[in-house]
Amino acid sequence: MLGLNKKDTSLLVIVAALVMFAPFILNPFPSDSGLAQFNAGYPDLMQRFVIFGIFAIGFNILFGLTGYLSFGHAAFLGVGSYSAVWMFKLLSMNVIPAIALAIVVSGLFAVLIGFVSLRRSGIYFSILTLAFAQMSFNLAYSVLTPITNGETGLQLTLNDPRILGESATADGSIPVTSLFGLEMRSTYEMVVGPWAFQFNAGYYLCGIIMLLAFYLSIRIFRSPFGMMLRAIKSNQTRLNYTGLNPRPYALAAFVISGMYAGLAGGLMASMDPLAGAERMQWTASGEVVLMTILGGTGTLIGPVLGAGFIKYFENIFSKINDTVLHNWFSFMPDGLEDFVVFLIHPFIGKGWHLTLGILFMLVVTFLPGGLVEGGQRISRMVKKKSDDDTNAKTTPAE
Amino acid sequence: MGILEVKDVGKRFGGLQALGDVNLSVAENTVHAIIGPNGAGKSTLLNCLVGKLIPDTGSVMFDGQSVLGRTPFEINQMGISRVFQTPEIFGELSVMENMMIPCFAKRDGSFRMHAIENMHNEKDIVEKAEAMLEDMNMADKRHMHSSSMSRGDKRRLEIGMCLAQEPRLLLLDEPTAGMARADTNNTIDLLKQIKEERDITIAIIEHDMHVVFSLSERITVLAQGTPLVEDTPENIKGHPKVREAYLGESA
Amino acid sequence: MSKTNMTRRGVLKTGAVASAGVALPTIFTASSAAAYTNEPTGPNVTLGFNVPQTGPYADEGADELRAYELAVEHLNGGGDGGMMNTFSSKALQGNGIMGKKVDFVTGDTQTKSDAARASAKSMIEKDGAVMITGGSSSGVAIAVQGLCQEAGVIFMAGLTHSNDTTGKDKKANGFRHFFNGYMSGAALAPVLKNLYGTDRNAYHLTADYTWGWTQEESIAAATEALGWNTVNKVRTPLAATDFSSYIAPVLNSGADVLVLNHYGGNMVNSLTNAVQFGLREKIVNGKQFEIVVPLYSRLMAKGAGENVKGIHGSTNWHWSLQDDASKAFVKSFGTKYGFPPSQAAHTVYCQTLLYADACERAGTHNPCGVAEALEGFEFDGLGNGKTLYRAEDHQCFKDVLVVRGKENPTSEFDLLEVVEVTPASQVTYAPDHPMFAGGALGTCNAG
Amino acid sequence: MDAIILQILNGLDKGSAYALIALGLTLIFGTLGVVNFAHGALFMIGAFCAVTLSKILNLSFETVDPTQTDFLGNPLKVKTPYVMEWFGAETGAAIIDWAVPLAILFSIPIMIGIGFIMERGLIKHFYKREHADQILVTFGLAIVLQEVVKYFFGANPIPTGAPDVFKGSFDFGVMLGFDPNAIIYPYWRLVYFAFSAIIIGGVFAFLQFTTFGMVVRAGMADRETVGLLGINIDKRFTIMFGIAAAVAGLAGVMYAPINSPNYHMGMDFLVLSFVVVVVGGMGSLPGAVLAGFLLGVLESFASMNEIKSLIPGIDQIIIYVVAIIILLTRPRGLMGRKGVMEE
Repeated sequence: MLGLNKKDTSLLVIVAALVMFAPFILNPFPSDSGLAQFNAGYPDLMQRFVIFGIFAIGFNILFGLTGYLSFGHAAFLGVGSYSAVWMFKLLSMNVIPAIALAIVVSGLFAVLIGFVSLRRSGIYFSILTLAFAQMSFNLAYSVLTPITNGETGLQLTLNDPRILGESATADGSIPVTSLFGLEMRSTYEMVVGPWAFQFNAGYYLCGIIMLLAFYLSIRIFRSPFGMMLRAIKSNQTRLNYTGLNPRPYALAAFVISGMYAGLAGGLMASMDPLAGAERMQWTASGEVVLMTILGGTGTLIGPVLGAGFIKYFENIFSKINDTVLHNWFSFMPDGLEDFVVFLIHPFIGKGWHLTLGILFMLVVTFLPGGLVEGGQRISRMVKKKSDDDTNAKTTPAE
Repeated sequence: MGILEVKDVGKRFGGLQALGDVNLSVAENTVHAIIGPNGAGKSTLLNCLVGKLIPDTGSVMFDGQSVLGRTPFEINQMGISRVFQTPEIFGELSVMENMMIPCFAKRDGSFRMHAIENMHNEKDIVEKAEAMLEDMNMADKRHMHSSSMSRGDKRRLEIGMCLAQEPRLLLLDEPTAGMARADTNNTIDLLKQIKEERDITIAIIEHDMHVVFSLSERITVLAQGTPLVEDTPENIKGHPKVREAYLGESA
Repeated sequence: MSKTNMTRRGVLKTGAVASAGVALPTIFTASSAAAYTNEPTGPNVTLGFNVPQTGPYADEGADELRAYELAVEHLNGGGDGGMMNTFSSKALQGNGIMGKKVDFVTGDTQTKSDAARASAKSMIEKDGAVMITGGSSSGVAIAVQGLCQEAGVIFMAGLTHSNDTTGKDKKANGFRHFFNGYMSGAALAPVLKNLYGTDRNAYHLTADYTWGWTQEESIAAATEALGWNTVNKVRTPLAATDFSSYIAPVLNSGADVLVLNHYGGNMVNSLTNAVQFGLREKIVNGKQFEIVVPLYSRLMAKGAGENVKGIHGSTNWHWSLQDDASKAFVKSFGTKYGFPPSQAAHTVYCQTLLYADACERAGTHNPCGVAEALEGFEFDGLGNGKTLYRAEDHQCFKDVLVVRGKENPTSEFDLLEVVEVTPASQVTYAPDHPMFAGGALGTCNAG
Repeated sequence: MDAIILQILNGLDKGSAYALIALGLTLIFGTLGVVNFAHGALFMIGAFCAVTLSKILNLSFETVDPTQTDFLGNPLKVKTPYVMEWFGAETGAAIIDWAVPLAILFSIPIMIGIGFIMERGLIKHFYKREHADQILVTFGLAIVLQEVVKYFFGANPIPTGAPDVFKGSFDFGVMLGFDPNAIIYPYWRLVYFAFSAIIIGGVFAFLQFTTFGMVVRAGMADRETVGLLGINIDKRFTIMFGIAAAVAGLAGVMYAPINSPNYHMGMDFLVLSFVVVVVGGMGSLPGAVLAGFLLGVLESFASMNEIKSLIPGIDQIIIYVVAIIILLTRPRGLMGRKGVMEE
């Protein structure tokens, strides 16, 4: 289907189902239960899951296929965000031109940086990309403030021109981002007993774009071009002596992944029209590297899983505080309750970094292929078990 | 006029004169061996032919066109393929994929953005790669990870990949170095078969005299960066200068 | 933690189908079931405390959280009531806000505008918070203030000192109790004049981002009005850790006062470096060389250790103040946590009380009602003397403290001493002052 | 002229910190080929060794002083450090005053121990893994180390002063015939410079003149051959890791009085130290040191007002601009060896 083989098609279908039903899947706990803290099915986080998923999918096209480790990919995300917000300020609140400009500008930026950086390979390439991104960040934070609004980040104001839209709504507010009138923030809430499921227009737009991006990445992975990229990772010498020029292939991959990052940045700005310089900092570049490795470098679904994993911890674990803990363990006797809370305390709330750091180490030590390998191991175990079952049934006959 | 004409090629590395006034002519559809003791400049010469090094002086013409100043992939596209001393293949790719890449290079040139084309639609490439694997007796290994093959098989695959590009000149850099006797003989047989079946010129750098004398039609002896003699294998065998410079030493 | 049904503008809410277990979508138009975003319908009301819990300002964030928890305790009638007893408005009963028990959720801003907005959004979308408060830097405060305006909830800013928060980036739904760069300059100038005279040459080192610039502009303007000459204004990168190469040329420039427009880690390092270079022992132009740190924070001053001794700056509040309100607050905070509160803790405690009080007086949680109750509100008894929440820009006008690093501290908290309490009238400026121009409050948004 | 001399001094001082960190990093990263994102954390732990020792020396007992009150109005509890009680007020105060230099002795065994544990317990399993995996695991480790320090010491910087004799600054200007105060430089920074020169010299001498060093250098040149000689490379790697950790730690200890240590100072230096190592060239110790000093000096020059007014914001990006220029003109950095981390 869609030019994909059976296995890829079923993967795409599964991902599509997960994206479509995410508001249910991510909200398993009734909102009045103590575990509701773990629910992730609210619009902002769901949007972040898919947007960072796009970012990581794009990064994986470069890193997973060619092996070129860019340490400055956040620069493209930032540039995409800035372009999109400028579009909202100058043109209109429709997200389509904003996203389009984000992709184009980040693509151009990627051509420039990629052309220079790809003259070197290995760690030298990584440091070149890092240097470009850090330059962008430092300048965006200070000297380029007229374009980027520096520390505060680029925001919409009531006196933006918005030539195809309105500067301010009738009631004097800043207009909101929309897709031909469908407001990105409009949410349909479905209350079923103690559950409240939220279906947000912005999330579904991001989700559909993520599915397209995911589909495109499958096509790239399976295409002759994808094979050439893997050949670059495998043996550049042989590629050269096979009459193929690795440079344009690598540059094309770099630009494609830069455009993915720009798309992610544009979508971020479309969901929440603000573009901050921190989006370009090396820590942000490092984050997408971590997402990709954590999920499984070079696998199709891995980067999306890694993105979800990290964003979940950032947004859910950081919000658990001692009061919440005391609520959870209130069934215990007082002394024990305090003791348990004391034990867990360093790992939640302000300690979410610690938990994440420990999990990084555990995953990479015990699952060399990342989260995807974890999934494969589980499915193998399940399969083996069912095989054993069938064997158990068939062997007696022999 | 040979298909490959090397004229007065010289190359220095700092104080060391690696090549000095090398003249060499390889005639079309022959097997030409270049031999010489260690440090004679064989590899330097080879690297000058494929664009890895640029000679300081002289010219290298392939089929009437200069190769100097061109990058390895450009020279390859002109019709020169190179087999390395240790097999250079795409270790992380399957055998079939390894074979498809040169087919793409032959058909599409050095770069083509076929990013969303489906592999299944590339019927001509698939057929050609499969035929080539058939020729190399590797069809049964097509789904193997190429890095997990034996060295002999890797060599066979590498030669196959070079042939898939239908080159006019095949350069072999000590193709049997480090191989067991059986593998060496297999490789010799393979090369003989290639020579018989295809219109192809082969230039071979080799240490193993057994290989050299069983394959080549002409031999150039290189010593201290300059060609000593060039002649038929029979004449080379008995040549006093060669014995002195090369065979004598090794004997 | 219980959670209420939340609704906001743009939310299309289904009728709650209780027993059937199946929701039948009923589409509502813009006028949704609730009157405003996250209208609390249950017995509780949820506030969102959004502070830096990781990153360089984590300690300030932790102190803010302590103060928030204390404020919630007092609002719900627990503890000794703290400043609720001294507060001039007596609307608060100690029974939550309008009889609804106050609940809170916490989040981590990471001192990044993105993360702060994500955290605030989750409070609004997931936890149904009706008010967001917190922050320990101006960039974050402005970013979150913008978000709250769009979402239709009240934002009570925490520690944010940039003129822009209530200047060009002011918002109808945002309120600031903390003082700002202009006020620092206006408060410091007379003290500096008394101490160092009118014939001085100032050298500014300024953190190269928006807050630094507004601070530099404010201080330079205030000191130049005294007759001081500004020798140079040098911008330092935010990421700088070693300021030696910026400090080394100061002595040679002919300057005799160094103004450090830095905050947080930057301030600690630049001050430490300046003292290391022995600047304070030098005599330039026949005068003792002096260093000024316009925005002081005790928590940060601690990081600079002995280097703060004798150095002047301004602060929003200090625990050593002897008015009843400050004493009550220090007592209740100190008893609970074992150490005195910081100015960050004080300002967020005040903000929480002010919000609750405004709700009581307005009789609603509706942001527009609350905003109306806060606008032009005059109060006393929160530790800063008589204070006005100005309607034009939602900035509090109150006394500003000029402090000095103490020579002989008696404890690790006893770092600063109050030199002067500059009265509110001296730090008040017109709403259309050029340093604050360029923005508009807009209209309040109830979602 | 005097401004230029001043900035050269500054640059050398900055550079010596960069060089020390890069030296340790290049031992691990440039020669063992392990991408160690936890190296900054080692530097930070070194600084916190100084903090810890000074805290230990300041351990106090409390006596109630009824004449003073604390912030709640209760009688003030005055703290007296035990060392002052044991050794007398004066000697005790002197010991506390010298906490940072004493911490050098204190930190060496600790840092080597941490290095050993890190290598044996974790890094050892990652030699044959991809660089990406090394990044993930060492980054995770760096976060964990940093959060542990934050848990015990808080997020704010902790002042850790140099001994009183090193306070104040030295007037070079008078010595060179300039006006007084034209070129002054803090004593402690001069000490730092001298200290790093000694450490760098020590590491080079160690690698140059000991058998161990010879094997290591041979291993750097050709790991396989050394392995073939039957030399136990593994054990030497462990020792190398210990040395690298100790170098980073010492850099941190001595840095504590320059800037008050905080838990994220390692991350602040991490990116920079990678840039320094790569600009120096992978696998080259002299390259790392040279690049450290070069970038330090250039950074100092870029922060001069005269240059900043020519190119606004240049001091924000100078390091990266230089890195890009060097990497584009010299493919393997200043002194890099071929084939190290180029894939």
